[in-house]
Amino acid sequence: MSKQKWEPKIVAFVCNWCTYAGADLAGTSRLKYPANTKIIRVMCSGGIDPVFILKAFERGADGVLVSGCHPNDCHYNAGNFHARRRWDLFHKLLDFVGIEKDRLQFSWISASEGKKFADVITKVTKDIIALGPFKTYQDMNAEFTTVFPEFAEAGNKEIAYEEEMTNG
Amino acid sequence: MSFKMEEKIISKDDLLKLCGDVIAKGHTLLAPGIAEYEQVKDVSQIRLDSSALPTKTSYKSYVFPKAEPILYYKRSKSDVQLIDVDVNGKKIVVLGAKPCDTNSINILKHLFNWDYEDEFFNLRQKHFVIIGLMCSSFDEYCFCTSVGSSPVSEEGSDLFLIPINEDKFALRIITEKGKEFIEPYSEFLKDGDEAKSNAVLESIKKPEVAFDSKQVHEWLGDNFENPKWEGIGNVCLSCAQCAFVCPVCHCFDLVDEDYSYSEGRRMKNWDGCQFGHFTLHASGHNPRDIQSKRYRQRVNHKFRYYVDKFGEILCTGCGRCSRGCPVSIDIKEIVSNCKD
Amino acid sequence: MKIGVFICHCGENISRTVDCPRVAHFAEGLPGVEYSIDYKYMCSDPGQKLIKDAIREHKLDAIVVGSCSPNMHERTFRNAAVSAGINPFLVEIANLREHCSWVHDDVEAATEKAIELVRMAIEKVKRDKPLTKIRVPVTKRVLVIGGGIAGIQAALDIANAGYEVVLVEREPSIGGHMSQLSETFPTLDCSQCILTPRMVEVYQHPKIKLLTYSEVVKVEGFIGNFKATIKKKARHINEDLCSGCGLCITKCPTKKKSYNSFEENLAFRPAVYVPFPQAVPNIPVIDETVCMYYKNGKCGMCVKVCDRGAIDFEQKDTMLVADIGAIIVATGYKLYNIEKATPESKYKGYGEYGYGKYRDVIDGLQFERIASASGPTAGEIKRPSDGKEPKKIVFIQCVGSRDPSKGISYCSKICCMYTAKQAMLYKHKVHDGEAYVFYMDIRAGGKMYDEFVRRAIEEDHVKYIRGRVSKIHEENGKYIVKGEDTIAGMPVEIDADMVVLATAMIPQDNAPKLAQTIGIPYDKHGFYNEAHPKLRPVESTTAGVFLAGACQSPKDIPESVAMASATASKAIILFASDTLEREPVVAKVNEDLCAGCFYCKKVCPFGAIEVRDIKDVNGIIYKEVAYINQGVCQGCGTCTATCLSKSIELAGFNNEEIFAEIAAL
Amino acid sequence: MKPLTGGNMRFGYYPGCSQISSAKEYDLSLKKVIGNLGVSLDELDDWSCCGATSGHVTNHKLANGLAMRNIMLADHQGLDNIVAPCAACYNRLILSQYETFNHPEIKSEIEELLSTKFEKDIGIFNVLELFMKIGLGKIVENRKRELSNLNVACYYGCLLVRPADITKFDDAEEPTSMERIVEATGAKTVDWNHKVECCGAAHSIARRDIVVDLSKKIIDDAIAHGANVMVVACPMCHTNLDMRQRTMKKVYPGHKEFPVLYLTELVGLSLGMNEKELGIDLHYIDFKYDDNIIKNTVA
Amino acid sequence: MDELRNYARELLEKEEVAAVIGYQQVTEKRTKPIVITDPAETSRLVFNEYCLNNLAVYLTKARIRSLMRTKDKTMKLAIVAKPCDVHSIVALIQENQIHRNDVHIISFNCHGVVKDFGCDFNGDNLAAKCIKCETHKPLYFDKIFGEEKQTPKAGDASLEKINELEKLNSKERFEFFKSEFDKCIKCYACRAVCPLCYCQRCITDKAIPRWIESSSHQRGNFSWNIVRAFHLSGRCTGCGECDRACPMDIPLSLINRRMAMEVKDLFSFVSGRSLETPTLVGNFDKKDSDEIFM
Repeated sequence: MSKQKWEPKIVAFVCNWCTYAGADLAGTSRLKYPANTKIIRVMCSGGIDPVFILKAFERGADGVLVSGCHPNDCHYNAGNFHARRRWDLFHKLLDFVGIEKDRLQFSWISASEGKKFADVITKVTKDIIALGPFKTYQDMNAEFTTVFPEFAEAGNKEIAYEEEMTNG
Repeated sequence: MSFKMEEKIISKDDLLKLCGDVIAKGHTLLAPGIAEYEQVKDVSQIRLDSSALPTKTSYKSYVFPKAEPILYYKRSKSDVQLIDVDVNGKKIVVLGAKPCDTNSINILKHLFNWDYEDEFFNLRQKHFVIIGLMCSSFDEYCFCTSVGSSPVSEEGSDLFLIPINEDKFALRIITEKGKEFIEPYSEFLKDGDEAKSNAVLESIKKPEVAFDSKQVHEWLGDNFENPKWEGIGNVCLSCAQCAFVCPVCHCFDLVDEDYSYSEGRRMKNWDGCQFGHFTLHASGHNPRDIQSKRYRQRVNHKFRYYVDKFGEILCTGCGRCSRGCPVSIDIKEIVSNCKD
Repeated sequence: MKIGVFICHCGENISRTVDCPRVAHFAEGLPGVEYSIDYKYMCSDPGQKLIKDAIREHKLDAIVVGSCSPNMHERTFRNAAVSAGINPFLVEIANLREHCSWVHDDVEAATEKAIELVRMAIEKVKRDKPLTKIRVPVTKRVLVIGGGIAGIQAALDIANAGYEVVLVEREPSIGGHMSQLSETFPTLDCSQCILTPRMVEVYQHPKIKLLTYSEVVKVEGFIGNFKATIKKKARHINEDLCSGCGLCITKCPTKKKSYNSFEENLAFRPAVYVPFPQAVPNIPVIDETVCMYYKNGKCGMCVKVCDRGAIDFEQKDTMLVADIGAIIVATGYKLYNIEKATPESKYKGYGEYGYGKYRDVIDGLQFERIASASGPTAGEIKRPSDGKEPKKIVFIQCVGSRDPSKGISYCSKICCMYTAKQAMLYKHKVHDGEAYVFYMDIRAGGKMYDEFVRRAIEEDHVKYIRGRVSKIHEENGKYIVKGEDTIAGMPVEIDADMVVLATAMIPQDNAPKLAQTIGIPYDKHGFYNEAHPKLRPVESTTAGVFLAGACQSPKDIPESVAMASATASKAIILFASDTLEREPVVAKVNEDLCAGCFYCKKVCPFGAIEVRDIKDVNGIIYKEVAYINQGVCQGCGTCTATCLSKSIELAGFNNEEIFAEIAAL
Repeated sequence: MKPLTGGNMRFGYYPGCSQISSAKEYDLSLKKVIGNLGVSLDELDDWSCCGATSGHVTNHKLANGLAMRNIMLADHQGLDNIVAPCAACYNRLILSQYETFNHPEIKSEIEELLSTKFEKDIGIFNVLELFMKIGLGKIVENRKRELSNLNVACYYGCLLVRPADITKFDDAEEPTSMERIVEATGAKTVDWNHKVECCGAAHSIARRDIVVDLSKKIIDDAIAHGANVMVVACPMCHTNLDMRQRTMKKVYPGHKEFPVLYLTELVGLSLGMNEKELGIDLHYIDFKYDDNIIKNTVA
Repeated sequence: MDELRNYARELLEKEEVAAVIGYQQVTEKRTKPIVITDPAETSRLVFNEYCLNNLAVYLTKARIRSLMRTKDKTMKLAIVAKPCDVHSIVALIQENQIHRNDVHIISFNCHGVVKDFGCDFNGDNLAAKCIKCETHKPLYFDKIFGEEKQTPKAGDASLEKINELEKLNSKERFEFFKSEFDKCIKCYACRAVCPLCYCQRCITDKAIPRWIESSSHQRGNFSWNIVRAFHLSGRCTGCGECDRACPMDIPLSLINRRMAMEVKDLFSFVSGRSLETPTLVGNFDKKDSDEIFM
């Protein structure tokens, strides 16, 4: 596999009513932002499970954004308030176990904040590029290295192969 | 095996030099640490203490890892491609293995070669060299003598150490593999006196025999439905601590683990029979639905089924499961009660 | 499973930056994809036909359309799929336009991203389950909360269409703020003259059940099937017996113990009172806090004079429960308290204006009462402190509103108009008086509105000064108003006899509490949020709850009435069919695995989660599990993320589907 | 601003230039009174100008840099807060800190300038806040005499409670905290109109005519509302209201001398200290607390 | 001791409770749990400094719960609980796992327990949870025994460790936890002993979708331990049983404690201290911090 310039992989979990619509507005306004972020739509920021974030890291994400409606603007009244408490705790937990704070970011973006969406994506992308690839997490694929190095090699071979496919 | 045992003497310093060489050659050297058999990076780490109690875990995971991939797969539009895992065995030397651990691989060997030869296990096992060390102490959980072993058992060791004095060990070469291993170091060895070291072995205080394994075997056969089993599980919390620290428990689970939407691998992971969903069927039915049935299974598997199938008790009497049990369940006590 | 992938060029909107044929080609090579194609306009008739034909020809089970945002054409493609025999929920949209082609310039990067978005949609659609819409019955009765002009209008419209209405008013009489006004802009009609007939109509309408002096305390259920609990506060007057003669009021000896809130505290009222003479219903209320009987068990003058025996000191609050199909919230507004701020107050007050300290500094509603013919001064303009006629009066606009430093950024909208009206009324009544208005801008959008303001300036010679007032202080009975004339560029000082502050409209104090009771969102000020600012202005985001009048944002009377009629028609549309259809995006509990911790119940914003008992063979409860009422659930999924044992799944967005999307990144 | 943790009664002290010159008596009385209430002030080591000169209108960077240098010192000297008795110093310090923490570009500019990193938010208190933190109960407890024959006009001036969004302390237009402190001494306060009006401080030197007019209005309003003494908490205000009365007498014949005290001096009087101890004798307008009417309180 | 035994026997004899969950002595310095339904067995009950187990875990076990149900009614369970174990019971009541009326709490004035069986009871061997304990008298109980006694003084090593970790940078902390979690063998003893891990099916046992990789490799171990810690955030009452149960000596309660500190700091909430305070999870305050949100 020819070594290309590394591009961060970022996932955004966004709520259907505010941030997804805000992203739509960024589109209709033809605002430009980096193409690294892929959106996964859920109904409400209250419905995003922290395990989704761990999964995303496991699947090679270098950064994650979680975004929903502003407090008091939740389409479901209170989903984002529950989310806020949850994310505050989860963020602190990840920080304590040594995951850099900027790997997981949060925002409130309303349906009318297309500009903010573009700005946030640009900022997150910039932050993640500054942090570099999330090797500390991705390297955990290379388990058993201590006793059985052969597994690590085999495992990495497969991962390299996957990247090739992604790059078309 | 018709190998004839040889009795040698090695000084502690020379033994450590030998160890240094093993490490220098890039082999893995394991020695009992505080909680587990640790990989020795520096010989100063080594404590050859025959009076230490068994470590919290055995070295089982070096021959039967807690999780290992057994194949890789890749889905394409219409089929699935399988890719083998390439296992290259690496020499592993265990120094100072407890007599209650030394035989564990021999016991496990039956299971991994019964209907299907487990290449992963066999390859690693082939590269294992076990240097046993006589054991000079025991606590209330030890019961090696009840399962046909003893603190001075050489069974399973390739080489066996008996401390003669502060800085000398008698070294017994038990197997061909052991001889092959020690040959390059013959300069360290002097001839030993078997009678003298036998005297040391005999002087060791050994745990009292708590039960007769033959009687237990028999009782288990007749008492599957015995009301004694009921309530045994009341306090058990259904973790697998006992199975995972056991040197001979070997249940495993096969799990497909996806890397991505199209690729992944199949993993062989440890499993434990005390987990509530261990025998849960796809239908939702679980034949061992309550803890007492699970505990009955554990005892039967160890002291009856395995014996019936392979002629060996699936237990080395190390007492690790009891020592570590968060609710202090003592297998010795339960098995001792397996009588009318 | 056979999946079809359809990549739309959207003319050039997508294909300009996304290599659509390459995306389609890539998709074709993915596991499970049977058919993949790109086309110029997927949403056009030929495009839809292409999808339908492909579904039939290739016997597809599910489709992915790479196109514009699902908010645009998800419905279109779902309908196309349905007509070709696929469940509409086995259609996934990859948003290649708004989220990709329009926001990226680089063709390579955009195409890569498009490929990944399509791949994620394919992985999701593989796990999608066919869903069917949910049908629920409708109770054809409306609860109108608030009996001001908006509530009155909505109630009458609905009742006249033949449906039942329960109208709940917190005060002893309906009428709201409109009944306090003297005259209305821009026509200067007498407010009460146009309002009172409508109030009576409500009272007499056979389809309207009027509950005054009552509050909604609990709302359960969901669109078409609400259950409302209403607390009817004790009037201590038997409504069936009272004839409204008013003798108890005239004879009550406790005349000056409490301020008359209808008169904006400019007068007193007796312990037994009707808020105002035209009150509907014309039945008094006994104020327990001041009535002598409740103090010392003595007096009882009202009992002696009432020949119908309608006084009932023992009367208790009662609870009524009503089945309701739709709710119209018309709770109106209050005025910003412009007194000096206290640590508890939400907004900063105007200590510099001295409201609450100087008796002749009053707010807009107080002036309405002073100018009203039925008010405390019988319509004569007198200042509260000494009853003298003010010869110089200053009106200050935008007190509180448009002032983010005090906490309110919005324009209160009606103040320009009512200030002009009040200044005009003053000039009509005090011919030799001088009226000044300090303003920031004049916002007089509306039919005949600007003409009205011009009239105040040009015909009635009200002096408009553009600028803010910095300070008011009293000197020898005069109020020194210090301000700035920004047009002249000079400081101004006016020694006024009276100052009227056009204070901002803000939501009622308990607006957030009521919103929580009903389950509707509100903004940071407490105004209720509409579902969409442009296209759904009278609906709340909670299905079946509609918003009328100033509870949504500041409004004048015609706007409130228009909004009320709009909510009425929304309710009537809802009642046009006997059952309701709703999206099946709802959560469901796996009862076997539910651990019964009920965190889901705590987080559910809609109260959709109930406790269900699981019993053993002997009928003894051995487990409590959560049960989600599919009719109430709105599908936010907060419960699914909160559930520790992951025993709840949200249909259409279940965890397996989301994990598949993550895996496809 | 960070709330202080209970029991921590250690305050950093930033005197500022006036305290060691024109307002010596303010410094003197502050230290005496605070010490009497059992609280110590740790004077910043090597403090410098706060930037409240013409600096802050001509050079933003300079003004912020000067103020932040003192805040940096506080941080380095392990202080959590600074008491700045001069309203102008208070305003500069609190404003610069606000700007630094709320504008990343200013922050990096100032950090570069001072070669430091700002992380800790230092609490900036004026004298009113200081008394509030100490607790009015302390004054009441330690009161040696009740100044009940004084009718005090509390004058805040322009900077003590402004800008409200940043000081987050009391109402900017209708403050009352000084009244509460004064009432704790047993004195009465008057309700008057000019408590936050401008005294003309900015023109103190260049346009004395403006100062005299403005200060005269303030004093007259206080007298009209029945005050017999005025209390201030800013050296600038004091200069204009006390010293300028000499010019006032010339411009407005018939102007009667009206005593103006520092808040700390008033509190000191109630704690039983005499005029000399508190430096009241240094004022231009004499003030002598009339011993004949002193009522000894519980003590 | 006799008081306790007599009391328990009476409870059983009068059929006020279906069973008594308590401690029995195994060796001089070791006890183990016992579930008593036969009044005669109450003579085995003990309470001393070696009663390490948090018996609240049994309140949710199906086998024990089945003892409560007779043919026609539901009976109570009696439980011997240290004041700290009462916190767990409070949390369980708040999470609807048992009703207050269904549990009969027999508690003690507690002055601490040893850190491990076999140790002598003194300051050096005090269990970590006892070092920081503030509840020597139970907050809720139906019966209380024992005199109030002084708890030995001891240094708080786990707090020191937390402080030490906080000083490290992200990378170093990650390495620390990675190597600690690497030891994990997924025996789930931590889950089994935790009174608040009562789910019938833990999410780590769910295969579709696979929430947490069941393999005990670094990544699977990491996500298991993170999710475990997160699910206990704001719920963990700090009984420290996970630490004690872990055969690999992973300092599990370190994260739990750190999160509890965080929770206290952010939301002024401590789990299991009051039946009236709303739980942290499942509730919110509009004034919760917005700090992390852009």
